[in-house]
Amino acid sequence: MSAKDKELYWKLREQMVLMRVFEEKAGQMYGLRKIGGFCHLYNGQEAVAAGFASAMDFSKDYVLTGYRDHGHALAAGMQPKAIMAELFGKLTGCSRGKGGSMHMFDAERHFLGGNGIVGAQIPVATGVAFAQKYKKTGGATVVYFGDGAIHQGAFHEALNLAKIWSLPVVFVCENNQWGMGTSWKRVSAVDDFSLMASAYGIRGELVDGMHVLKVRDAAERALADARAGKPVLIEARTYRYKGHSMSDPQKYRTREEVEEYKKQDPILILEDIMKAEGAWDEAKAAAQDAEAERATAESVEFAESSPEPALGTMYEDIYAGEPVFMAPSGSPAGPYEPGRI
Amino acid sequence: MSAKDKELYWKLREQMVLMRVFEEKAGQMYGLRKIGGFCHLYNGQEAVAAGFASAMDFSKDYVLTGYRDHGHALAAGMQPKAIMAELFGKLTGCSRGKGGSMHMFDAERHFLGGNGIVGAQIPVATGVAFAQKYKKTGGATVVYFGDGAIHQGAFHEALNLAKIWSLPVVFVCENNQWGMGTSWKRVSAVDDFSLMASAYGIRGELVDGMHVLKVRDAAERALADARAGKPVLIEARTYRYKGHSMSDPQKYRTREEVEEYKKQDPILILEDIMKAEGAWDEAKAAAQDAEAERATAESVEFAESSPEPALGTMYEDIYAGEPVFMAPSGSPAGPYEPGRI
Amino acid sequence: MAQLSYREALNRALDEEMARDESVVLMGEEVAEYDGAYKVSRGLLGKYGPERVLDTPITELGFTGLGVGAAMAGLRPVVEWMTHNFALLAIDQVVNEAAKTRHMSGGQFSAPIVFRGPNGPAEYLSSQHSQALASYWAHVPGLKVVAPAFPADAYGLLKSAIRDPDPVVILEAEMLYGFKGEVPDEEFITPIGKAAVLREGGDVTLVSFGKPVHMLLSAAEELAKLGVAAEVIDLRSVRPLDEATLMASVAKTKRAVVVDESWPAASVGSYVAHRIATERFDILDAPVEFVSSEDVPMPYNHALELAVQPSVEKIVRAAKRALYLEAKHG
Amino acid sequence: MAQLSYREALNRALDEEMARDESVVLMGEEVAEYDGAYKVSRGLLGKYGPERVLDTPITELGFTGLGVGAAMAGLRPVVEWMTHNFALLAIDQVVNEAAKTRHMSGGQFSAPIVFRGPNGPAEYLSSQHSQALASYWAHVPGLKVVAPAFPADAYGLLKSAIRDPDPVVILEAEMLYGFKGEVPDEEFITPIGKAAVLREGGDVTLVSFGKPVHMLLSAAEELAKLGVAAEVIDLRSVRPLDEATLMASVAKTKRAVVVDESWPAASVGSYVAHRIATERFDILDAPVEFVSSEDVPMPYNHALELAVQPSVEKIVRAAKRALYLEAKHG
Ligand SMILES: Cc1ncc(C[n+]2csc(CCOP(=O)(O)OP(=O)(O)O)c2C)c(N)n1
Ligand SMILES: Cc1ncc(C[n+]2csc(CCOP(=O)(O)OP(=O)(O)O)c2C)c(N)n1
Ligand SMILES: [Mg+2]
Ligand SMILES: [Mg+2]
Repeated sequence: MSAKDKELYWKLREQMVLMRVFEEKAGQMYGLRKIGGFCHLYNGQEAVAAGFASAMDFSKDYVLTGYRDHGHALAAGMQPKAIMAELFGKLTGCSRGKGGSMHMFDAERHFLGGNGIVGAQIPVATGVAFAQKYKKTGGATVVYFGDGAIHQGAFHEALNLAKIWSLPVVFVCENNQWGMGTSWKRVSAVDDFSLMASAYGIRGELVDGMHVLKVRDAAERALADARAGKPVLIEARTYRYKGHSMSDPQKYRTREEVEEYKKQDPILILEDIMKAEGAWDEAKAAAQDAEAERATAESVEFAESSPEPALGTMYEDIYAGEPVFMAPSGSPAGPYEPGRI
Repeated sequence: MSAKDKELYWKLREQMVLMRVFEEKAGQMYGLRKIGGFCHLYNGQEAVAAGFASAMDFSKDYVLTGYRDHGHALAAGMQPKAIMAELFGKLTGCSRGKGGSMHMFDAERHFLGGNGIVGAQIPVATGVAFAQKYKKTGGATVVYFGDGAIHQGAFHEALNLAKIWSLPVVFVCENNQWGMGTSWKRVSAVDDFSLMASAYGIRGELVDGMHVLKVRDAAERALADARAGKPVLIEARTYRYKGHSMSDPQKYRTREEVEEYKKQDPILILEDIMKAEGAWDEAKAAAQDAEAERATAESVEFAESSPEPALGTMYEDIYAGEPVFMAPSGSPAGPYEPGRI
Repeated sequence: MAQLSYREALNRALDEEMARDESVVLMGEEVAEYDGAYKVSRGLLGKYGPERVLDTPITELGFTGLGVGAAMAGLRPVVEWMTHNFALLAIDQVVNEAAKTRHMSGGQFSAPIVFRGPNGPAEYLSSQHSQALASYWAHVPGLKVVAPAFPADAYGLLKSAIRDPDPVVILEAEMLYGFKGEVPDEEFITPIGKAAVLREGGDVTLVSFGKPVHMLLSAAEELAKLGVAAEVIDLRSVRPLDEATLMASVAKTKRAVVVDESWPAASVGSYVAHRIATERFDILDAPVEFVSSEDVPMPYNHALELAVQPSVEKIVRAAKRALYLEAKHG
Repeated sequence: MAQLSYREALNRALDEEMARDESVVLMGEEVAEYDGAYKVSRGLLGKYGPERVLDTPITELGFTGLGVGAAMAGLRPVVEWMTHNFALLAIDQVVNEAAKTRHMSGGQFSAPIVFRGPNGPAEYLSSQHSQALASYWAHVPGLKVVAPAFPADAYGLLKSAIRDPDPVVILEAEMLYGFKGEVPDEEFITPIGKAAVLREGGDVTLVSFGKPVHMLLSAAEELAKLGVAAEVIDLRSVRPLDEATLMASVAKTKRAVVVDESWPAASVGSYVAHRIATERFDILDAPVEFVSSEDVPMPYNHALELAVQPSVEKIVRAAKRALYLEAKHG
């Protein structure tokens, strides 16, 4: 195998390990009440984010996803520090403590969120692709959504728009087989989402979402199509290890089911391939693991020591320039002044 | 041919002729300003409403459509008088002058409207089918919508629901090839809507919507499937002769295009078949035509001579029992009384 | 008399109404096998089966519209929105269909349906998940809108709503689901459109609906320590509005503080404040005070999100302003 | 100075802004080949081509969301809703995306987009097509909301909206599209958030926005015949609200009539009435009068639909009540 392939393998492993370690830590921090609210972990699905990210060109491509966004944010190259600080609600968080777990953003890394409304990111992403085409940037947009989200009307409307306007967008349904406590099979008319592409005259592809190299291949094909003005629908069949969010007791599935899927863990699958292809290096793997642990620990330290936002920041990041709020307010941050517009 | 077939042919012709004559008259009345607002005529599409209605059992089946609803209302057996009076905004109208052209309703004839929001009737109809199944009535629901409406998210959500819950509903896309001034081809990802059925694991069928017998056959098949819990998507390819509504100058298409379609007029097609099959009777046809004219003229007379609703009726038909309005009002109908709840 | 949580009270109402009337069905995301995202429907699937308790796909517009159609055809659907935030996707079916069905059909059809779910901020959820959307429903003729603050009202109003011949929207509060209170053992219903006077007092009227009602009670306690007797009114129903009870109170106290956890503009709270100012113009001793949430999207940071919302402290200060015990923006 | 119709003024603004800034695109149902359902975009397709003037499928949620994404990625989309009634299908993308993008991203992204189209009743359209939905937008922080009543403001506010770095909703009025008025030939913009005093007077302040502003002017004429000098304020912008201008007027007149063609509860009008009652409590000589549409879905019958809406007669009577020239509900 080529040095380039080898490098790719290690890069993919590095990303997936970082996601895994980061999410485990986020879960711990949630347990310690450093993080609150809904916190949706990505464990088990790492191959999807890593595989796609490896095929993207973040100088011109964009990515959007739902609320299960930590992994995608890391894959886009966002700093663990900025993500963890956001989870802690700190001013140094990527969204200044305004967004929390569901709303990671990074303008520089072309990461457009983080969205809490199931399916809402699909039309928004289609609009990003519209702008890319309009401005002839050569870029494409990748948008992730779940097996639950695919039933939303937003999906249907966006795919039709993408096709008739030949937009450079790749629609990726991360079918982790559960939408909260609902098995995808109970609420889906079809048992292969990639078949839905035919309703929009576009190409559909089902890919093994636990196999990062297969994901990467599919991503490369899809991105090439998208850049040529041919939107694509990918179903990445995967699995989520953790509860839907931190507060999910998971009574709807058996421990055995989860354990079964963990045997096809995306990191293990990649490691097996690396071993089989002679690309494995125990020490290098250990170093990667240690680096992931270090970066994650550093992110916690950073988040911990970062300042809380002042109360007055509640009025920031809403309007550009002079704020234009409606009376009354009379908050601790300072009373509303009639005429302050 | 059997006497029963003959009878059917005449019945179908009777309905289509009545629709045609009624709509021509509605157009005239609009010109005379007896009718206002949006008035969407059905001319050219009569075979769809007539063909389906002939296959339905209105003792247990239901029908819903959009704002282009006069033809469907007549096909369901609604009285021309009640429809025309509604168009005139009179108290004797089927909706007491509240609804107008877009909102015909008839509880007895199982006609659930008449809907002005493009696509909104699709989930509503799916709910009617839900109730039919729940109550084991053996009935099915037929819902019509246009080539424009099919792109709405409501379509997507409803079809998935209908399939997963095995609801007795027939989705009929009346593709009259124009959504206002937009050719369906410009805004549709596919060139055969019946293909979209596969995204919902249901049967799809494209039928010649100008051929009432073919429509009837498709309707019988679809209703049989629906009654067995298998929803169906039908595309009825048809054509609208008039403008989108009365105020449409129709600059988007040529006169020749319209004339071309008029050569395949649904009434003419049926008449040709009747003639070929020896079911034709000139005198009977003339009598049918005359009866349609008479019923329509009567409907105008009825509408004309019917009373205007009193201003106080504005407060009726909103809540059951005692009205519960929010202050202030102070209208000519009588002032709002605080505490009147 | 049993102590029930708000959640249990809603559950009991659903259970009783489903037992009473076969035409009542419950549908929404996660309501069946998962027992509801907030466990309001616990046990109902087991009791009434999958024909009557239905997990929907994530299709707010679709299943809301489906509920409307089922109601038109004779059922009594209860549609659970996982939260009101997501109901923005379904608002067309509520405003343009459910609320207008009776009207557009000249009284021939109706849509006796209940839309319910948590409304308003919970905790640490940022701006898309923390909106108090009462005004979107209260604005619309054809709907009724209730907002129980106590388990007994949650029970009684949900039962009323299910039996109501018109569409009813229920605003529940996630933060109240665990709140316990007395609920009589015998069956009862709470009429829609009647406010409750929770505490009598002659100095100032405190009025709200839903979760902030509990702040009113605490504020009244605080005010009592200052020698101020506050009357506390829980509107319970925001459409229709029980103006009779409200105006009678202000006739007595001559001062009012209206609290609404939504944004200030075009809100239920500002409407109520306007109505009081109009109907009690002649006797008001001070401007009607209005405490709303700040006019900002909800931040995730917890200190910020608390500061954004009405609080006991803000209500007390508003009451003191109304009593001229504190400077205008003290 | 040219006499332009409201429609032509909007068209000129679109045209100039598209010429000025390549990132401005226009999309919506029928905006291109059909020149717009109400002909506001007449000629723009020919001038700017199908890349910049786009006919969308009937997918309000989809193309509104697409516009938001395009705005986040650097364009300046103008999204036309054929009417605001249909925007109920898209409200999630406005409230949960456009209005919150800047906030949720901690200021990193913004959505400089314009949503526009006719709002409020036209004629003979029944209840789904005749709703005045200003309050749904005015409620929401993160948005700006304007409602021009005259061609010059339609022009100036649309230009401002397109250049604004935040999402702006424009409430146009179908019944005004043909209304002609003077529009200066030289380019100008009308700032968002500034009311206009259309007529000065010391006896009573009449205030509204959008179409009913014309009724205020007629009412002021009627009142003048009775010797009453009415001051007429056109808010122009309902979010933000120019409280300075409004309160200065009421400080002078001590009486106010607020008019809003929407339903009364949780409306912009009731909010404005509340604000006046609060800020001018000390000097108001009469309760703030509020004339809204009736609290009913719009009927099709024309006599009924006219009776449902505010009218010059109702406004005059309200002003007379405020001046104690007429009994309370005379
Ligand atoms: C419009 C909307 N409806 C409901 C919810 C509540 N909700 C959050 S996540 C979720 C399940 C989504 O499942 P899926 O799309 O499969 O994504 P996954 O969580 O598996 O990544 C639901 C119902 C929401 N956030 N937005
Ligand atoms: C949600 C919504 N969007 C837009 C409109 C305006 N409108 C009315 S009819 C129509 C075209 C519909 O075309 P199609 O579905 O093909 O039906 P047809 O008129 O051809 O019968 C449009 C855009 C509407 N009434 N509702
Ligand atoms: Mg999932
Ligand atoms: Mg059509």
